[in-house]
Amino acid sequence: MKYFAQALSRDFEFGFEPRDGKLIARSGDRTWELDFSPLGDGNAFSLLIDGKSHDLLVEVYDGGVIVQTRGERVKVKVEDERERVAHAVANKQASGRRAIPAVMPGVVVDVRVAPGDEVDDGQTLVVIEAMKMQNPIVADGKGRVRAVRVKKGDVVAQGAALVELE
Amino acid sequence: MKYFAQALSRDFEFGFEPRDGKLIARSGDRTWELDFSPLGDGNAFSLLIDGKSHDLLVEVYDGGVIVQTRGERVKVKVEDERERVAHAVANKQASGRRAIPAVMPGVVVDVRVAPGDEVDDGQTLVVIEAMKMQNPIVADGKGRVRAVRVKKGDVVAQGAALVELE
Amino acid sequence: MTARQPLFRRLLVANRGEIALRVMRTARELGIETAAVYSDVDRNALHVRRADYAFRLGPPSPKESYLCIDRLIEAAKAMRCDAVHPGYGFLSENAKFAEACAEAGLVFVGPPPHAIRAMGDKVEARKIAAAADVPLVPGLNEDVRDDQTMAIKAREIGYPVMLKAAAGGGGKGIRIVREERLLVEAARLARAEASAAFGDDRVYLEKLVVEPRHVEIQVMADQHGEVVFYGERECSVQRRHQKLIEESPCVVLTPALRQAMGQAACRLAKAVGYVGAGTVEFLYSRGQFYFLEMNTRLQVEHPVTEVRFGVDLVKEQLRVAAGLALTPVPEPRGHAIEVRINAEDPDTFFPALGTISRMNLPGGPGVRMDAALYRGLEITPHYDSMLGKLIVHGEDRAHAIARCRRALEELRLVGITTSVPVALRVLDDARFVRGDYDTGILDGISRAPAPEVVELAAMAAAVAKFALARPNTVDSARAPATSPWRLVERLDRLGGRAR
Amino acid sequence: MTARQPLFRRLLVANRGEIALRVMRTARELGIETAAVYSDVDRNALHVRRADYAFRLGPPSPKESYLCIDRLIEAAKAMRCDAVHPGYGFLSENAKFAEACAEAGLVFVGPPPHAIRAMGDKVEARKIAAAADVPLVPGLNEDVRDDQTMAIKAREIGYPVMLKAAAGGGGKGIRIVREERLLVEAARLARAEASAAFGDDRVYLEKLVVEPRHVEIQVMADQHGEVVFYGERECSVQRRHQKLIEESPCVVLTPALRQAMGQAACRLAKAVGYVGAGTVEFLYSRGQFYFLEMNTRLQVEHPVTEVRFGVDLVKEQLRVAAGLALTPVPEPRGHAIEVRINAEDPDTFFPALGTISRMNLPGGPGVRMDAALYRGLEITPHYDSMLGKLIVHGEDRAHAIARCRRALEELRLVGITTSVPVALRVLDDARFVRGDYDTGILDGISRAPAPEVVELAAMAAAVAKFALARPNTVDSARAPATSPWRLVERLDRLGGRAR
Repeated sequence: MKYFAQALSRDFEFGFEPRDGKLIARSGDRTWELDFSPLGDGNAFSLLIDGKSHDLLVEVYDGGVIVQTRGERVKVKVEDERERVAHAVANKQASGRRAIPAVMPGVVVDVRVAPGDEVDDGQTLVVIEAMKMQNPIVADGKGRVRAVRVKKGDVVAQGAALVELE
Repeated sequence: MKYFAQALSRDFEFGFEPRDGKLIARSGDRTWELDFSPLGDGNAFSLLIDGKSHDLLVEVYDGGVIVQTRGERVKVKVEDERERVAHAVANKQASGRRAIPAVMPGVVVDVRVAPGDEVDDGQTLVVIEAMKMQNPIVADGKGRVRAVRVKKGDVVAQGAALVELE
Repeated sequence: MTARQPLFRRLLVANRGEIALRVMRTARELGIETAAVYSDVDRNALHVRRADYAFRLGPPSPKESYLCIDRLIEAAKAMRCDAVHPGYGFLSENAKFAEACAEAGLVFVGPPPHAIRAMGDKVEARKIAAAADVPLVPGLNEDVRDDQTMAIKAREIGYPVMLKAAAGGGGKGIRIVREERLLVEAARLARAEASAAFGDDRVYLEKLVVEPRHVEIQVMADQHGEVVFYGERECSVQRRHQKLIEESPCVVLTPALRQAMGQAACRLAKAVGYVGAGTVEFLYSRGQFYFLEMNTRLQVEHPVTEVRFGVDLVKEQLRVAAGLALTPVPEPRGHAIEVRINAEDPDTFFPALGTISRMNLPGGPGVRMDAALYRGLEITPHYDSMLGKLIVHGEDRAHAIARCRRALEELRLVGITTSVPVALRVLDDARFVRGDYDTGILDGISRAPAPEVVELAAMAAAVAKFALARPNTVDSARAPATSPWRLVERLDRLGGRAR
Repeated sequence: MTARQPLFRRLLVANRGEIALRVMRTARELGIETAAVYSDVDRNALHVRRADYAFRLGPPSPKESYLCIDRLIEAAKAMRCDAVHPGYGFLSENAKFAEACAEAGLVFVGPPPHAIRAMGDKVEARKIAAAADVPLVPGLNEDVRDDQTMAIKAREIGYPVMLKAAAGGGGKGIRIVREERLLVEAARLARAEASAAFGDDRVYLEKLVVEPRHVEIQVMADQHGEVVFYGERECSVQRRHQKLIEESPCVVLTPALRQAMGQAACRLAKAVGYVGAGTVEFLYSRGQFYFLEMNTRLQVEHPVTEVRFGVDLVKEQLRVAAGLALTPVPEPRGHAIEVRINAEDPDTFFPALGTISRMNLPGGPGVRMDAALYRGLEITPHYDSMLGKLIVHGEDRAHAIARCRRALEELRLVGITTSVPVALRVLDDARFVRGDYDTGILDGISRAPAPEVVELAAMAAAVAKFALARPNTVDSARAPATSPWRLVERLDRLGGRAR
């Protein structure tokens, strides 16, 4: 079975195969010998790739995993062949609208638009306060406000839809 | 319900009672106001006793809990009223024999006695090696060897019965 | 030396997080009992658990807890304290709090109220600095509330200009304006932030110095009129006007310039009748330095000075507060660097929330970690995003940089996004390594990991998904007692499969 | 300074645990790649995870892993290393290993084989020391295998006597004999331990010096015939002849005595053509000092010297191994104390096993932690019981003691019994605080916690049982995401109840 990973807009494809007590990884015409050793309750593991040692930490987040190594932190979406097929079908139903999400969690301190408003690229839609900093959330392009999902005083999670544009 | 605790051969008795959102502890004619706050997966908690702060770690071991605070580590046996009655009944069935336990985990490197041997107080029965140190396990008094439970090369856990004396 | 008779009997630490813990560490070493305060979300915080006494202030909102003067005085009285250390942030630069402590018979470990007030008002501070012959950045010494007048004044000073909160500090409430059309909105946001953070919406205008380096002098003054300085710290690596990396010494300072800045800082401290630890911040640009502001408290980055001089500044603060004379300033040794560990997205610098589910803190030679982290700690939006500080000490700057890199690579926090990747990229940056940088350095730093790191992460995620779904392909004898297979379920849930 | 061209390309660290990690930290700071080796139980150890490369040696048994010269040379070749650091213990004082490295074209970071051999044989070492005018303890310069002859010789020297492994070091294989009737059994055990630990069962007899203090000199020699010393370390707090607490400077040493001991140590190093880091151990008693042995490796307690002198001894080792000249010895500053954290029962000193389920390591000013601990680490009986070391640096001895106490109180390890309580009681002991102690100090230290601590523990256990069984009596809003109620089940199981 093949595994597909996507990280920072790059696509990767890997195959894995146990052989003589070792694990062989393959990507295109490259191969590696792996030694995978989990520890803790599954959020850490040691991976030797051709004898090179990597200490890895893994967190599951909405839609993928976050991999940490030597101070770097990379979000990866990973799926196997079967899942890829299933996801492709689901994605066909995606609509044309777009939601402007909260790029950080915080408290809504100002809502500057109402349904029906025409907005410009970069126009402030909502202001969120987090850790004493006020952060304007702006339109990602020209458009019309279809719906406003929050009101002043709301506490919003990261990624929560604030305003729908069309 | 009363709680009985035994630590380093001292006996303690406590009663607890929630009152006005606080927890009152009582022992004899002394009382304290407690604020108990667990964290982690139950192996740590913060306890305020009349406003005095204690950071406590708890491990369950065979027959009790180990409480850690500010570098000290105390083994405590704790039971409530109902358990105390149940244990008292069970203890009536205790036998007269005694087992000499491994005071540390390790590998048995020598067995010096056989069933039927008469032994003196302090006589070496078994030698256990752990972390490169050889440690003689000695008789706790005069007696006769009833059974030898280990042989050379065995790995033994702490507290495991090595030799039975009578 | 541990005094036989402690300097104080019991110290209220009117703060939270790493600084509360750091102050308590010194107090404990001096035989002074420690008293903590906490808001409801901080009930299990390390500063509470490591204190001798603890007192609940109220709900998480700072106004109802760590900013509530009445509750803090009540806490000090209930716990029978005789002194109060304010830490940094919160009420540390609030003259009313210092006064309230004095009225309650508590020794406030900080400068007298009039010095806090004078330096806390940025307009007033500039006047005093000018009178004390401390060089200033060209700017406007008053708040202008009329939009049109402000626009005219800004044009006079010349763009780019900065808007700064009069009551501000620590970079909060600062906005840069590069064009006139953005001035009004920026002023509005700056006032709103200033109002929220300090309860005072006055802002003032200042010229933006080009290629500025942020260099500050650590001063310490006793109650007998003596003032000394502990060299400088360079704090030019900043994002969103918040410092990220600090170092000492500053590579571009000549001994003569260092002496001139130090003496200017001491003149200012004397001019306001200063007592205790304070920091005089300067902008340095092309051989010139300009007074920025004076922070009338212990600074976040004070450990940089501590490791280099072999001194405990909190201990000095407590000694001075108890009326003792200053101790002599030791000779500095080697080079020190501090990296702030912030809970924030390393790309956008937005604050991040989360719960720490696993952590490994760095150790070994020349490494100090000041943090109040523990497994299970939840990072909430109520307070500052700084989780802690890594401080390293090396024989020279190159050694300190290498050591800092090594230690940062050792630091692991699962469950929270941090600024560590950015700090690592700064330490690798050629300009930083040369020492040839200014406060704009972060603009040119890559926000993305190296390509090979991305490939490694992709392979790691894929092999984890593969191997954890097939426990028998990895040596199960090695698996620890706590099962790692919980991840399988979570990974599978992502994949839409149910088992 | 970080050399542009690293001293070596890739360093094999032929060890495990905290010392392997500590060596790698310096290597990384010097731009040298690191290569780890591991036995099966150490697959997930930090020294493996933090290395650049890793190689499996074999099963847990030391003979099949960390003591197996052939496998180590194979590892060095497979990972294409150009140098080998042996750490301490294992093969660090094995001349054959040093020779095998040289034959394989690897630089051995340690002294030449002839120096290891000469100092490793305690009988030979005493001869060389005597010739170099280094004072000796009265004793027997040869191994005696005949029980009767040994008894006669012991009577000549006078009881109490010590039996020491000729190939020993680090206190292993040492037995004190106070009466003749115990001599034969003690010799048998000593030979068995010596054989198991060093593969050499020779033991020799020595007079036991009264009220002895263990004081040692850190030397460093380069390949150009220069030898320097970095002051002394006092290591008199010992249990089972294993050091527990070390400090520097030694309170009873006068400058003249320090100089005399340092020069004696340097003479010995020169006499054997020494290269690299070494420690000359002395017994000090009432103004006199006697040569004990020379350890031809980095010592466990080397950080005590490092923090006081502001030096990295592993860096010096690597520089010297690369052929560079010694760097000047800096002036020492303040006072340093190290506490070893051993997995052992604080009452009986027997080794303990377990799995670390929660940990908090100390931090803040003047604190260094050298350990390779992580949550989930299993302590097995295969290797040494030392888990790590806490090192503190203070302005003077009283400050260092207070800081050490503070830091030890911060250290929390759940799942393993440690020697920490004993160390805390030593730090509180009046004789230790006065500096008036000898190697017998632990005999007089209480093994039991204070009565109020016992009562606190009893109440804590009781309230935990009460409150955790009644989740509604504690504020559930505060409870963290991971449920604490698992403990309830375990506590209830103890009580015999099932839910």
